[in-house]
Amino acid sequence: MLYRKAPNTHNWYSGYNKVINVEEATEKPKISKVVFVFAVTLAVWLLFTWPFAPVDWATIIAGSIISLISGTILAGVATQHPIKALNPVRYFWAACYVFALAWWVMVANLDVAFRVLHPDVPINPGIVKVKTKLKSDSAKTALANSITLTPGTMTVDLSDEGHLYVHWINISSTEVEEATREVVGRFEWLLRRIFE
Amino acid sequence: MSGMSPIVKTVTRWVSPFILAFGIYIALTGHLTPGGGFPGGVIIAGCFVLLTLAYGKEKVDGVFSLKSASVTDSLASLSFLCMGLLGYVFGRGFLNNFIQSGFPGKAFELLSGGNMPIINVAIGFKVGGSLFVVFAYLALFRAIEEE
Amino acid sequence: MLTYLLAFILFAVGLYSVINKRNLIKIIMGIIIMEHAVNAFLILIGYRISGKAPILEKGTSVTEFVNSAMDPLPQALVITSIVISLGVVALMVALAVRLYQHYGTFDITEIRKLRG
Amino acid sequence: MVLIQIFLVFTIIAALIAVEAPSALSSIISLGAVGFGLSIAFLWLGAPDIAITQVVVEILTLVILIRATIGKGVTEIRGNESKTLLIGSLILFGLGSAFFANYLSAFPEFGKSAIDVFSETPSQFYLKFGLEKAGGANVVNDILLDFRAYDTLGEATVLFTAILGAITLLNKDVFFGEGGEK
Repeated sequence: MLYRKAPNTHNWYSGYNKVINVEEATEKPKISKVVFVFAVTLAVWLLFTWPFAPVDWATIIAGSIISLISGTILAGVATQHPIKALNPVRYFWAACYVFALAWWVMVANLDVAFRVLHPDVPINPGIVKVKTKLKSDSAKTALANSITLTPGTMTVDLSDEGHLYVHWINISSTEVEEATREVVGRFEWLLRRIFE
Repeated sequence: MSGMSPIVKTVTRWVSPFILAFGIYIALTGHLTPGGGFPGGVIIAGCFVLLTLAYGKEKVDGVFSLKSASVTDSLASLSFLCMGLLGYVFGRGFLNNFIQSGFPGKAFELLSGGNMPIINVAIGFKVGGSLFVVFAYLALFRAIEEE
Repeated sequence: MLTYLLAFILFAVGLYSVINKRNLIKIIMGIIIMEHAVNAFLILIGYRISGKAPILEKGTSVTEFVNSAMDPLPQALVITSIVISLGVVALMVALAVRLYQHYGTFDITEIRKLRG
Repeated sequence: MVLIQIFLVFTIIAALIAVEAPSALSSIISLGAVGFGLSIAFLWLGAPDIAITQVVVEILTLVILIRATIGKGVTEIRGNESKTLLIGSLILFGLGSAFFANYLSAFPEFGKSAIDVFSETPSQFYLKFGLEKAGGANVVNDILLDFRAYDTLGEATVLFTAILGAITLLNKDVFFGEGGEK
């Protein structure tokens, strides 16, 4: 029976409006969110147009208009807590984090290179489950990306209960607590100061 | 379509305003640097397509609904036509570059090119709006099919 | 001459897919490949050895620019053609999806058998 | 020049894989390889505008094709059309190649465009007076929006019509009332 009757579609366009999650869709972006997105986008715009004249008012005004469009359309999606970005302490910890991450990546690089070049190839790969105390999505994303950026470990999945599944080149323990201390511990305390 | 994992959602959230601004930048400075209305418009559409893929269409509908995409498309086409018709008003002819021949800007700057930047941005919004509409309809059709 | 022939071979691959395949999606892909081949051929016509992109930079004189820039006319035509091809691909995909909904398959021989 | 030929050979191989691959997803990804290889070739051919457009359009084409085909019974379809159609198309293809070879001899050799061969061409006019009359440094955009703006208007119309057709196909029932399938 190859012929199939079309599903009942006669009112799916009109029905579509009812499907919308009203709570999320009708949420108006607050003015602080708009201002934050406007400022960041304007800064990036000035980086785009760097090769133009040092003070070119036409470019700056056009950039302001474009940032305003971008802010009013996307402020509801782009940011959640813009007030946090005003705290200068967070930027200090973020700068610290960049250097710390560079150091850890270098150490992990040397470790993986040692394992690859060793004649016995002492690896013990597998996937471990680790736990994180971080709450916000931004912090979890930064944590997962930092783990992936470090050679030897790679985030595979992120569950809703705050568990990460990490592929690790040399498993020292399959216990959740033990693995958490080894993989997550060094990133977590800095990320909490930056994002939460 | 409930969306993807929180990592994809968060990264999409962070980069989406820059993609939109970059699309308009590509369209606006098309007369000075490589680019123009067509690639800029496709980048604008790509921003909302990315949001649709990451978040599902319900969330995007509160940001940039199908109706506002159609309105953007039509308004951009109309403004392109109006720029053409204004040529008659200035006594030159349809789609004449009347701004450039009337008050030429300094070369290699944003305000040079007469009405080229305006038409470029109009084409950008037109292409972006219409491509997003067609993608949203495809996604909608698929969601209905899956029910 | 060899470079023109390569673009022609690319066109032939797309034509083979359109004529010889039974899958609707493969046919759409053949049309996309043919569009790519035609675009590449038009750009190859406008190519000049050791030429530059047709974008004027500060400080170059116009006569120097005319002697060194690529042919801008095929590029302007192709940039239009690419975006139109995207619209046409969207139309074809919509048609294919509708046919799938109606007949339950992408196979054109089956679709041909089941009229109505 | 050799670099351009290498990229074209790469696109031909990718196109063959795209046509012959059994799985729908892998053939669509190979189609993406065709487009991206061509966009790099465009960059070497001195056409950055087209390279940008090609990359962006290719991404959207892939997204549309994957959304439309994934989860449907595409992979089961094997085999080709009938033999008579293939033979007839081969004959037509031979005729077409003969015509192409005939016209190819009339082309200027590769690496010389019409600007080098003829003394007065439209391209020379555009290159010479682009900055002066239209005001933009990018001559391709000067042609698109000033000298040949009617082309762009027609293009917008064609795009509008194609999108309108797609939308009408996708929700036929809204336009034709209930039971549009009959």
